Amino acid sequence: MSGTYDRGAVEDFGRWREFQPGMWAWIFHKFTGWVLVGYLFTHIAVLSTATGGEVLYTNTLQGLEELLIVRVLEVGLLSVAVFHILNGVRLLFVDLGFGLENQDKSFYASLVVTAAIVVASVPTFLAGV
Amino acid sequence: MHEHDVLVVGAGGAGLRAAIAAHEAGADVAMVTKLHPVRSHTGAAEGGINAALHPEDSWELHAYDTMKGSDYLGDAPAVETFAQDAPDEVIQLEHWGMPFSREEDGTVSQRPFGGLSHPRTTYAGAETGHHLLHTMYEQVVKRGITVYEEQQVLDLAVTDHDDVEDRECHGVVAYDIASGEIQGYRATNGVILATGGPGQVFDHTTNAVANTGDGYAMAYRAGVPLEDMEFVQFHPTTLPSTGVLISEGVRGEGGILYNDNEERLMFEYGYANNDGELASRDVVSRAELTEVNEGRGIEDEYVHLDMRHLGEERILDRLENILHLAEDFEGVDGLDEPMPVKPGQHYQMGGVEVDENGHTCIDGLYAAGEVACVSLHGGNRLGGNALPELLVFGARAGKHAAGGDMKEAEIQTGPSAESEAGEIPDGVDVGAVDAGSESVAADGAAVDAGTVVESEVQRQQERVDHLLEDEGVNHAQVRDDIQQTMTANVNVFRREENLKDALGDIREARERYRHVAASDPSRTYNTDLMHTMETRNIIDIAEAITVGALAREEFRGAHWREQYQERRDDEWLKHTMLAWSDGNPRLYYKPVLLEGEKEYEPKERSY
Amino acid sequence: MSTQIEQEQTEEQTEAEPAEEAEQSPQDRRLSEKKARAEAREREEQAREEVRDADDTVRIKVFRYDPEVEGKSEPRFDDFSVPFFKGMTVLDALIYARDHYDSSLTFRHSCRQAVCGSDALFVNGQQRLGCKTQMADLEGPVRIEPLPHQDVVKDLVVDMEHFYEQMEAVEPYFQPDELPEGEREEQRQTPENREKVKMSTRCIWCGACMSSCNIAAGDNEYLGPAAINKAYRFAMDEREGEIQKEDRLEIIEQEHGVWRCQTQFSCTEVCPKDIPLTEHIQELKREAVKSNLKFW
Amino acid sequence: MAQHYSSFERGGVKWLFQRLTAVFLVGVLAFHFFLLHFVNHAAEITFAGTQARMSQVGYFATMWLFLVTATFHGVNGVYNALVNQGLSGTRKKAVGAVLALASIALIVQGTRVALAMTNLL
Ligand SMILES: Cc1cc2nc3c(=O)[nH]c(=O)nc-3n(C[C@H](O)[C@H](O)[C@H](O)COP(=O)(O)OP(=O)(O)OC[C@H]3O[C@@H](n4cnc5c(N)ncnc54)[C@H](O)[C@@H]3O)c2cc1C
Ligand code: HEM
Ligand code: SF4
Ligand code: F3S
Ligand code: FES
Repeated sequence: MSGTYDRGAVEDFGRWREFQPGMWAWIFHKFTGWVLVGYLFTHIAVLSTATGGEVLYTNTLQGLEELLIVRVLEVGLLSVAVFHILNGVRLLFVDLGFGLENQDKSFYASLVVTAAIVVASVPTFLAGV
Repeated sequence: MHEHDVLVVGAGGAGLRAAIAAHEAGADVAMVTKLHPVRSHTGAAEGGINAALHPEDSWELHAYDTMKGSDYLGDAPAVETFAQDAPDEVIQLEHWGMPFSREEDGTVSQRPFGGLSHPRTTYAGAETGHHLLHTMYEQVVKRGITVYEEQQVLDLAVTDHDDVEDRECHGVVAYDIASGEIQGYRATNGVILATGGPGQVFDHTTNAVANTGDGYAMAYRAGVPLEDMEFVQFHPTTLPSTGVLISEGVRGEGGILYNDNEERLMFEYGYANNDGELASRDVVSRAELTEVNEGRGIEDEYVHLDMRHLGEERILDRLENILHLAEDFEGVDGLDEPMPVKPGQHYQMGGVEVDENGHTCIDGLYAAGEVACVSLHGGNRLGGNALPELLVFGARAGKHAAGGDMKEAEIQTGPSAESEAGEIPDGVDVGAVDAGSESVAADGAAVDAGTVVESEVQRQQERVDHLLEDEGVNHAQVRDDIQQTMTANVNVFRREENLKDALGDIREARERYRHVAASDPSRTYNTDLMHTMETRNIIDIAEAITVGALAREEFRGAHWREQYQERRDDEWLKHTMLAWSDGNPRLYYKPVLLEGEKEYEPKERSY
Repeated sequence: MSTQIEQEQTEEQTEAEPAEEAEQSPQDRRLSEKKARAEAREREEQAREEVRDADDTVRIKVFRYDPEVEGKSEPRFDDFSVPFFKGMTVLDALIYARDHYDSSLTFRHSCRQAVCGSDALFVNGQQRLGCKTQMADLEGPVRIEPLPHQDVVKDLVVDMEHFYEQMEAVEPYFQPDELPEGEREEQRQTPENREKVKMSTRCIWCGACMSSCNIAAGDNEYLGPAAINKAYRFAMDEREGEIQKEDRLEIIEQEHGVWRCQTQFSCTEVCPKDIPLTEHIQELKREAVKSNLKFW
Repeated sequence: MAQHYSSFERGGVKWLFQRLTAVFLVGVLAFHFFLLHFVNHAAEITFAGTQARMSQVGYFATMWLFLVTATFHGVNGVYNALVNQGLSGTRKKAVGAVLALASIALIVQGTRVALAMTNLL
């Protein structure tokens, strides 16, 4: 065709305001999944200090735990993990064909439950900094 | 230039069926269509497809019902061929996978329909036409048939012999909507017109916006007579703002029509004291309009169709799709309020004169579907008889065009089938504004087929260039005026003075049309240009309908005349024929054939 | 020739434009030009009046683009005021704007009753059929754009070719293992089986679902929800038989088939025919897994 | 179109495994978080504690499986996400290879670490 107009990726990013719940769920799931893989690699890297001896391992871990920023990041990790688990379960149900009519509600539920769990866990996570 | 054995113009039910049949007969066939096939208006049909499938039913009964419904203006060979072939066609559809509604034992369901002596209407939910259209398009895809979509055919490439019956059709010329190019299509065996109905001639119609009746006008200008154009069916319950059809089902279930005074109009004013709301389409349409004309309409436009008293449960169970229609297209909640309805143009019984094989009097030119008139529906069409018509006559036209082995047709076509000359009444001026410049195509007799197509391409190219490059009036006003005058003067009520007024308005529109031009200069997807060219066709058809209506001095089928409140069999058992005659329209008549394998004796109407 | 650059401008333009192109000269032509201008003015004037008289007017913002026309080759939005009436749809508003303000406003439409699938548009941020969307249900000004993720041909018209190709890639035609023997003998189908495929057969090829799907936007070869639904329609039809079903599952299991779907549900949300697309896609995934396990 | 494939060469097997690993991970991840943040507070982790836990065969096996499934699930998830965004051809092959190598490296390193945590070596 002689001249057609391809609105390209710019437009896609501009559309986030118009997303449906299912699309948000997808974005969040993706995001949380990536964070979790990222963490998995970091986690193993940190634990690798175990090969360098007992003292190094203990010091590294405790040293990290003393930093507020690490604690805050851990809360973040918790929220990411909880959401990924809950939404993951939601997706497993969707795969089995259950509750498709309520997919938006179950997504909202995942969000709310995640928030609740995270808020409830904050004291535990921040204890003793 | 594209070249194929058979070209099918239009890809609705009739076009698709014709293409499949031609393909099966071994021809190289291509479809040229203004819309992508699945956008065709066949998809809007809801009700069903009539076919005598049941062992207790028979084609004879179906033929008899159809003839009676036609008010004895159907031609027996057409009616009988139709009734005989319909069952095979329906089974064929089933074998192609059409999702018909089913009985418990897995067979196709059939339900009763108005005017039928046996429940013989097969259907697929409330969207029969949609399924029919898609099922056949699937078969076209399966066979790999070429489809040139979004190509608006502008005119036929026909030789210009003086005698219409010597002419030959060699192809068509189309406007490629996306690119703006003019394309020539040559057909070595035949061109089949299947362009559907002309609803846009009226300002209120159940037809699609694309239904501008291009096929009628193209065939007409090429010299093929138009038959019985005055027979237009109006549906009494359409939504005022869009023309969307509210099916008879609502009245069938007990829906009531009220006027502005909340009177039950069908009884209050005695339009149909026996049948009330269930009277035939014409009777109800006339009743509604009388109410409006006498000032008892709502907003001077429509009446109310109320189904609230049926109760939510029953409505949801039986009429759920109606609730959606009212909600989506009129913004009315049928559970809460009455629905506004008014009559709208629905179906054109008349059309391009063809025989049982879909052949016109021009060699190589065929027509099938709503655009054609084999004279199956005569003065009025029975519900559920149009879809099988698409199948039966689409298939026959396709096969014949592809050179398939078929019986000689019994119906005579062309001016030579004339029985009696007619006269266009004095004081009305019809036909081309400057007849003479309207010859068909250049020097057809002398030159070869390719050149006939080429020269038509040339002519259309000039026309399009002119419309694009020159300044002129917008067509929309012209089209609007035609639609208004047709609805005001040539709808369900037909009075001599009004018909003449309409012809005057049409004349004026023709004059104005000489100065139209598209104001969008673009060659890319120029819908302004498309619509401008369609308006030309609308003018020609409006005129043909009105001339027919003025000529036929009787009350038959859907055609009502104020001065002639009787069916006059002694004088009017004949078809109205209108031939373009290169711009000087000629009116004549052709006898009705009431004798086929069986004989059909006109009976008293009883509604 | 006034292809509106901006709606406001038209009037000045038509008035200012002298009858300058005199080359084809004759009286006739100038007359018709004059008439044209007069009529155009009349129509606009009439529209203004109607807008003024109407109890209510609505504003629409319409995406405009035409590769060939100066001032339109860079996309922009045009504003139109349209008199409102009860029952008015988005399509009605567009038609009014076209017929009264700018006849070059281009969009596909035909049936006006949600069966032809021509007028899927992006209205206030969602894929919807223009003819099936009541203006009263929308917040104004109503923003009307062509379907996202498809190339725009002009104004609201997008190139549907790719969508059609995907639809046709799933062998969208009935292929029974065998047909009944006798003449006029139909294939039997239980009412339950018909009920099962019923929703899937309602698709009108409008392309709204495909346009709404993020995956389809990212992966051009993804079959997309409508085509997969089409495959579902046949795979689940008991009249076709087992052999054919295997073939069908193979098609939808291809590289860019069902596994691409990430259950975003936006297709299901926007489908004007309420087809449970995600459900159908998921069922096919399970069918595919099941049939593959059989061979193990 | 006549031949039939009996293997899941078309994405089905990975799809299924992604779900199966997810089911497994639901349990293990919850257990892991709970154990190391609520039962034993993260700040109080010492090598000795870790060693005590890891030296139990059952716990060790669970954690190792956790590592493997999470790696598969996570890396396959990332790979799918990229493919869904239209990654194809050689780039797809390259990304696949890199991700596979990374997973192997992760599992090898993870196994080494895990072994170092036990008192077996
Ligand atoms: C709302 C409604 C309900 C109905 N219900 C029933 C029913 O229940 N039962 C029944 O039997 N009948 C019913 N009918 C009647 C029946 O549906 C129609 O008569 C029939 O579908 C017409 O089919 P067709 O193939 O002739 O034309 P269409 O389906 O209208 O197709 C016309 C084709 O021609 C093409 N075309 C038009 N002009 C051009 C051009 N210039 N160049 C190229 N291509 C062109 C179009 O693109 C289209 O593909 C109903 C009609 C309507 C409007
Ligand atoms: C604990 C329970 C978990 C559940 C129930 C779960 C569930 C799921 C599911 C069902 C998917 C597939 C989504 C789809 O393809 O549509 C997925 C994707 C993914 N998961 Fe998990 N998961 C879990 C844990 C983890 C962990 C521990 C990691 C990190 C290592 C992880 C990383 C990912 C990634 C990266 C994706 C891909 C996201 C994307 O599509 O971009 N998940 N998860
Ligand atoms: S599935 Fe629905 S949204 Fe998609 S094309 Fe069909 S009708 Fe349109
Ligand atoms: S929006 Fe796309 S991701 Fe799947 S559920 Fe629908 S196809
Ligand atoms: S105009 Fe046909 S679907 Fe809207």
